[in-house]
Amino acid sequence: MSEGESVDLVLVLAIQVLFAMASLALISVGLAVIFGMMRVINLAHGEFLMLGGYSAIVANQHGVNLWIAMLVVAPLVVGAIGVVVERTLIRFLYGRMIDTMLATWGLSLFLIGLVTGIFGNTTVGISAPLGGMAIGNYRTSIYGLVVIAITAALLVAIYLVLRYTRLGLFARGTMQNPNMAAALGLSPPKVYAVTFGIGAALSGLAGALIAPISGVFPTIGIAYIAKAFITVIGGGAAILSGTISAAALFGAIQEVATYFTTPVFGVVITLAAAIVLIRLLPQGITGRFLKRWL
Amino acid sequence: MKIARRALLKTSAATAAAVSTGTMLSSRGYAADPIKVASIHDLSGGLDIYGKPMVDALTLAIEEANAAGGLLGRQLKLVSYDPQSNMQLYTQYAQDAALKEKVAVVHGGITSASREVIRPVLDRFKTLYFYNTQYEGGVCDRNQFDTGVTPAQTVQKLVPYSMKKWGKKVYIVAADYNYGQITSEWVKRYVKENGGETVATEFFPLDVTNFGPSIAKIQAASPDFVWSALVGGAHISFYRQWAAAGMNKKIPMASTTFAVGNEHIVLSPEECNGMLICYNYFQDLKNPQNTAFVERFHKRFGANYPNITELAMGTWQGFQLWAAAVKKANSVDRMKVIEALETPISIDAPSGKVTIDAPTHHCILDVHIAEVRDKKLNVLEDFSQQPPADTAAVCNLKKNPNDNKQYVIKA
Amino acid sequence: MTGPAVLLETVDLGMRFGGVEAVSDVNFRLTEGELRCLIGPNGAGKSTFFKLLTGQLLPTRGKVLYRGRDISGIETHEVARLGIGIKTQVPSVFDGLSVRENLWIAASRGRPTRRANEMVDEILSRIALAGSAQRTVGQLAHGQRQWLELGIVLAGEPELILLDEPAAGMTHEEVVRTAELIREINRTRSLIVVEHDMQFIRMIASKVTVLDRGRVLVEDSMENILRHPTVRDVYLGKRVAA
Amino acid sequence: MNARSRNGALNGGALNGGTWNGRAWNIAGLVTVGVVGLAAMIGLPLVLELSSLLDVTVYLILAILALSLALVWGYGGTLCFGQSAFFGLGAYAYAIAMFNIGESTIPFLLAIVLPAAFAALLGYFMFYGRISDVYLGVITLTVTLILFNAVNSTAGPEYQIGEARLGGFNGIPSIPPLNWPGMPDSALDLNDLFYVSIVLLMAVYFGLRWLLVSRFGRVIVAIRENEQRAGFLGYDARLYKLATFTLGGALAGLAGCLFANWGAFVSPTIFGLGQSAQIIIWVIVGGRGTLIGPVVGCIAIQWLTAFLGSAQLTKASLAQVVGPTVADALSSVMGFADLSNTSLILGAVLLAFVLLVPRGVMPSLLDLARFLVRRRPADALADKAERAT
Repeated sequence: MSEGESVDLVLVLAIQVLFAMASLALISVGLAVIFGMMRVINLAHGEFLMLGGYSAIVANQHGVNLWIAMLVVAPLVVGAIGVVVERTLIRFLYGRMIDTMLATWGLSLFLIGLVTGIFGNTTVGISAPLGGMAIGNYRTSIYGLVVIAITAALLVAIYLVLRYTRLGLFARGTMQNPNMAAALGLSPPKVYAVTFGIGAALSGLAGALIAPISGVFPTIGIAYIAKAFITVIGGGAAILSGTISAAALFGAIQEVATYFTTPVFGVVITLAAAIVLIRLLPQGITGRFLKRWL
Repeated sequence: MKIARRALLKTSAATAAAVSTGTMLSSRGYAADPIKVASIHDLSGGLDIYGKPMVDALTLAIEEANAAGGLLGRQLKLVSYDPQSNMQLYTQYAQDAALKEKVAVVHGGITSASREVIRPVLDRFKTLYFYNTQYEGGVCDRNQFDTGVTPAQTVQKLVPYSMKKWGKKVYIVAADYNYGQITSEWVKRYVKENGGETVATEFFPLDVTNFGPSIAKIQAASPDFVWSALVGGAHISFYRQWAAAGMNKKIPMASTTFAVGNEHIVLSPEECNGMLICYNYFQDLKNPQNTAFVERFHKRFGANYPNITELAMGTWQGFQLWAAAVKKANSVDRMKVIEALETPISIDAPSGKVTIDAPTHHCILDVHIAEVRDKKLNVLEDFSQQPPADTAAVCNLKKNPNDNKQYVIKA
Repeated sequence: MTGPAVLLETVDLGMRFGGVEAVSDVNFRLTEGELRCLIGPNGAGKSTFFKLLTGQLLPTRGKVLYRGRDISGIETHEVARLGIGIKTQVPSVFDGLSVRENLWIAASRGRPTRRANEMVDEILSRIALAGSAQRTVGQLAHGQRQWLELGIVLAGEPELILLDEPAAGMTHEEVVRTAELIREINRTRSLIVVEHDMQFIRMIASKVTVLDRGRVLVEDSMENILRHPTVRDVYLGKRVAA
Repeated sequence: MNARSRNGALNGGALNGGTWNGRAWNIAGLVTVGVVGLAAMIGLPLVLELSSLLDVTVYLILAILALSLALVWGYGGTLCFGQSAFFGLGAYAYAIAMFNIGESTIPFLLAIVLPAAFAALLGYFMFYGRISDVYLGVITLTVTLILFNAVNSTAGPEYQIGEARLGGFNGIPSIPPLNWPGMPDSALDLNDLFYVSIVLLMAVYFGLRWLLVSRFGRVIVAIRENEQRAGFLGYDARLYKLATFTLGGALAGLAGCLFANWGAFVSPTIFGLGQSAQIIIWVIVGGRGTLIGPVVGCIAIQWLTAFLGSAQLTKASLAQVVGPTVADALSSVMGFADLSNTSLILGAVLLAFVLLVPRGVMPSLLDLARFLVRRRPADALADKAERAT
C-alpha cells in the first residue's frame, strides 16, 4: 500500500469514527432529553426509533419527498405518538422510576408486536440517497457525511434553544430542579407532555435518518437500545454535553475496537467500557466533569 | 391450528354433504383416521420471512394430495405449529407432534439450531423427520432426511464461475454462525483449488447492522469480488451500505445465501443488480413442471406472491419424496418409509430430478446459477444432478446405520 | 481531670459544597451522659452537621472522633455498630412492615430471638404502641411514627443517640410526652437533639449549642442562651416575639 | 379474625407468637402448597400423557427461575433485568462440564456455583459501587447483552472448551442428561426429570419460605423497605443485597441446569432480552413479595405462549369467542387478521399489570380471600353451631 493510499484509508476511517460518534449521539439525544428532564428511563426508546423509520418509509412510499419524510414527517408522527404515550401511560407513573421502566418495556414489546402485525417481519428500506464519493482510491457514502452534518446541526440547534429561548430556560431550570417548572408558573403536566413529545420526535428523526443505512424491521430497536442507554447514562444528566461526550467516547471505542478485532468484540468492548465508566462515575461524565454545561 | 382447522372444516363439510344427500358411505372410508403431517416452522418472530413460504408450500402440497384422494386412501391432515423463533417451543412442539398427535412425519426447522433441537426429540420418540432447508451439511442420522442444498453442491459451481468472470482475489463476508463459518470454509477451499486467493474472511453476528468499518477494510484489501454468506434481516444493511458507498459499481459480489429471504425484492435493483447466486430452485426456471407449479401456487396464494423461495421448494420436494415413499412402502410406518426412501426414491420436481442419496439421506439434485436483475433472478447456467459431496465425505448410513450426529465437515 | 469522659468530639470540622461552606471549623464536644441540644436558624448548617456526625457525609476538613476514634465518613452501619443510634428528621421507618416487625428488626441484631422478642415487648409499652403492634407502620399517625422511630433507635441499645427534630409535627400533649421520654432516656444514655422548637428545648432543659452560618455561635445553658443578644438577633428574636 | 390488623410484608408467623392471625394464614398457605405439590407429583404422571408431562416439566423448571427473581426483586427489591444471564450461565456451565466430565455430579454443582460466583462478582461491583436502583437495571441489562453477544460469536472452531464446542448462535445440542450421583450409567429418563424438577421446585419454595421468616429474610425485606434505616440499625445493606443477589444467581443457575437437561440443548437466546422480559413478567403478574405468585405467573404465561403458537388465534377462532362483530372490529383496528402475536400480548399484559394491578394477581387474590373470610363470621358461627348439633 502506497503512502498516499494509507493516508486515504486513515481519512476514510476517520469519517467512519466520526459517523459512529454522530449516529450514537443521534440515536441517544431523544432519550437524553426525556431522561435529563424527566428522569424517566424510556425502554421503548428503540421502538420510537423504529417507528421513525417506518413513518419515513411509508410516507416516502406514498409519494412524499424523502427528505421531507425523514426530516419532517417522521419527527411529527413519532412526537405525536410520544405525547399520546405520555398522556395515557407515563403520567400515571411519575416518581415510580422502576414502574416506568417496566411500563415502557411493556410498551416496547407491544409496539414490536403491533408493527410486526401490520408490516410483517421483513426488512423494509429505502436506498440511501446521494450515492458515494471517492477519497483517493476509496469510496465512502455521501449520505454518511450528511448524517454527520445533520447531527451536528441538530446539536447546535438544541444548544441554541436551551441557551436563548424561554423554553430552554424552563428546560435548564427543570434539569437543575424538577420543581422549577411549577415555580415558574407552568403547569407541570404540560411541560412533561411537551418534553416527552420532543424527546420522542427527536427519536423519530433519528430513526428516520438511520433507516436508509440499516433498513427497518420491527425488532431493530433492540439493536440500538443498549447503545443509547449507555450513552445517556454514561453522559449523565446534562443533555447536550453528556450526550456529546459519551457519544464521542463510546463511538471512538467501538469503531477502533471493531476495526482491529471484530464487530462483536467492538460491541462487547464498548459495553464493558460503559459499565466500568458507570462504576467509576455513577453520575456520568457530566456528573464529574463539565458540570456547568448544558 | 389455522390450517388444520381449515382441513377439518373441509372434511366436515364433506360429511355434511354426504349426510344431506342421504348417501350411506361404507364405514371403511371414514373409519380410517387422517394421516397427520406436522409442520414446525417459525411464522412469527425473527425468522417468519423464511417460515411462511415453507408452510404455504406444505399447505399446497397437502391440499393437492387430498384433492387427488389422499395417500393410501386416507386423507392428510396438516398439524401446524409456530415456535415463534423460540427454541423451547421447538422442543415442546416436537414432543407434542410425536407423542400427542402421533404424526407420521415432521417437516420443520429452519436454522440448524432448531434442527438440532428437534432432531434428538424425534429420534427418541421414533418419528420420521424431514429438514428442508439449505444448511451447512454433515447431519448423519437415519431418522432424518435433508432436502436442502449443502455448500459443496452450490459453492463448488459458483466459485469457479465467478472467478472466471471477475478474477482470482476473493474477500469473504459471512454470518457468524455455523452455516456462515462452514460455507466460508468451502469457499476458501474451492477458491484455492481454482488457483485463486482468499484475501480475508470476516464474520458478523446476525444482529450487526453497521458495516462501515468493514467496507473500509474491504476497500483496503481491494479484492476482485466479494463473496457474501450473510444471512437475515439485519445483514441486508450490508448490501445497502455497500451500495451507498458506491462500491456495488466497483467490486462485484457472489453469494449462496442472497435472495433466500427475498433480499433481492427488499433491496432496490440498483443496490443488488449483477450479483451472482446459486441454488437448487428459482421461480423463473423454464420447464413445464415449474410453469405449472408456479401457476397453481399463484392460484392458491395470489398472483402477487412475492417469490417462491428455495426453502419453499425444498419443503414441497420434501413432502413429495415422503409421499412417494409412503406409496411405495404402502404404509406410513416409519421404518418402512425410511427403507422405501433409501431404495432410493426419486421424483421429478419443478427444480429438476431429485433423488435421495441413500448413504447420506441428503439429495442429489440440479443446481442453477442466476444473476440478480431488477428484482428477478435470471438463470444463467444449469448443473444437473449434484451429489451432496460434503456430507458424503463423513457420513455413510449404509455402513453405519446407527450413526447419529452432525459432523463438522473440514473443507 | 476526673470529669466524665468525652464521648463525641469534632475537630475543626468543615464541609464545603462547591463554593458554599455549609459547616466550618466546628469544634464540638459531648461528654458521657450529657443531653445536648443543637439549634440554629434555617441554613445554619444543622442538617449538614448532623449528617457529618452520622457518617452520611464525608467532611472536606477536620474529623469526627467517637471515644477518640476517627469515624468521619465511615459506613452508616459501622456507625450504628459503634453504639450510635440515629433518628432522622423525616421519620425513617419500615413503612411496609408492622410496628412489631419494625422493632424486631432493630432489636434482633446481635441478640438471640427470644431476647429480641422480650426487648420488643418492653419497648412497645415504653413508646405506648403496644395496642398497635400489628398495624402496618404506613397507617400510623405522624406522632406515632416519631415514637416508633425513637423506639427503633432504643431497641439497638446505643450509648449515644442523635435525634433530628424529634418533636416535629406533634400535638402539644405528644410534645410533652416526648420530652418526658427523652429525659427518661437520658438517665442511661447520652443524647444530641437537633431542634428548633424552643418550648420543647425548655422542657428537656439542657445545655445548648447554637449554630449560625456553619459555625458555633455560642454554647451555654438554655437560660443564658435566651439572654444572649446575638442569638436573639439571628434566631430567637422573631420566634420569641411571636 | 381481627378485622383491624393487617399482616406486615414479612408474612412471618413465628415472630409474632401464636396470637397473630397471620400465622394461621401462613400455615394454611404452606399446607395448601405442600398438598398441591404432592398431589401433582403423584397424580400428574398418572393422568397426563408423556408430551403433556414434558410440558409440565419445563414449566416447573422455569418456575424455579421465577422464584429466583421473586427473591431478588420481590423480596430484595433489586430489579435485575439480567436474571436470564445466570440462567444461561447455569445451562452452559452444565453443558460444557458434562461433555468434559461425563458424570453429572460436578457439572450439576458447577451449574449452581458458577452463576452464583458471577452474580457475586457483579453484585459486589454494583452494590459496593453504590450504583442506584435504576442504573442497576441498565447494568444488568447490558451485562446480559454482552453475554449474548459474546456467546453468540463463538461459532468458530477455535471456541472449544475441552470436549465441548460452544457453537455460537447454534448453541450446544445433544447435552447428556443428569445421572444419579456417582452412577454415570444410570441417566435420568424423562419421568425421572419430572420428579427431580418438582422435588427441587418444592425444595426451593419451602427453602425460601424458611429463609424469609429467618432473620436474614426479615432483614432483606427491611432493607427493601428502608435501606437507610437498616443501615442506622447496624445492618450492612450491601452485604445483605449481595448475599440475596448471589443466592438468586445460584437458583437461576440451578434452573438453567435443569433446562439444559430438559431440551438437551442450549443456545445464546437463553441470554436474550426476550427471556429476561419473560421472567420479569412472571413475577409482576404473579405478584412481587410473594413466592407462589411468580410460580403461578410463570406457569400461566408459559402455557399461554405455547397455546398461542399451537392454536393460532385467528379472526375466525376469535369470532367464536367474542362474536363476529367484535372480532371484525378488533382485527380492523389492529390492521391484521392474525392475532397470535406473543410480543403484542406479553407487552399488553405487562402494561396492564404495571398500570392496573401493580401488586400482581396473588396478593390481590389473597386480600380477596381474607376479605371474604372476614365478612362472614356469622356464616362461620352458623356452620359451627350446625356441626355442634
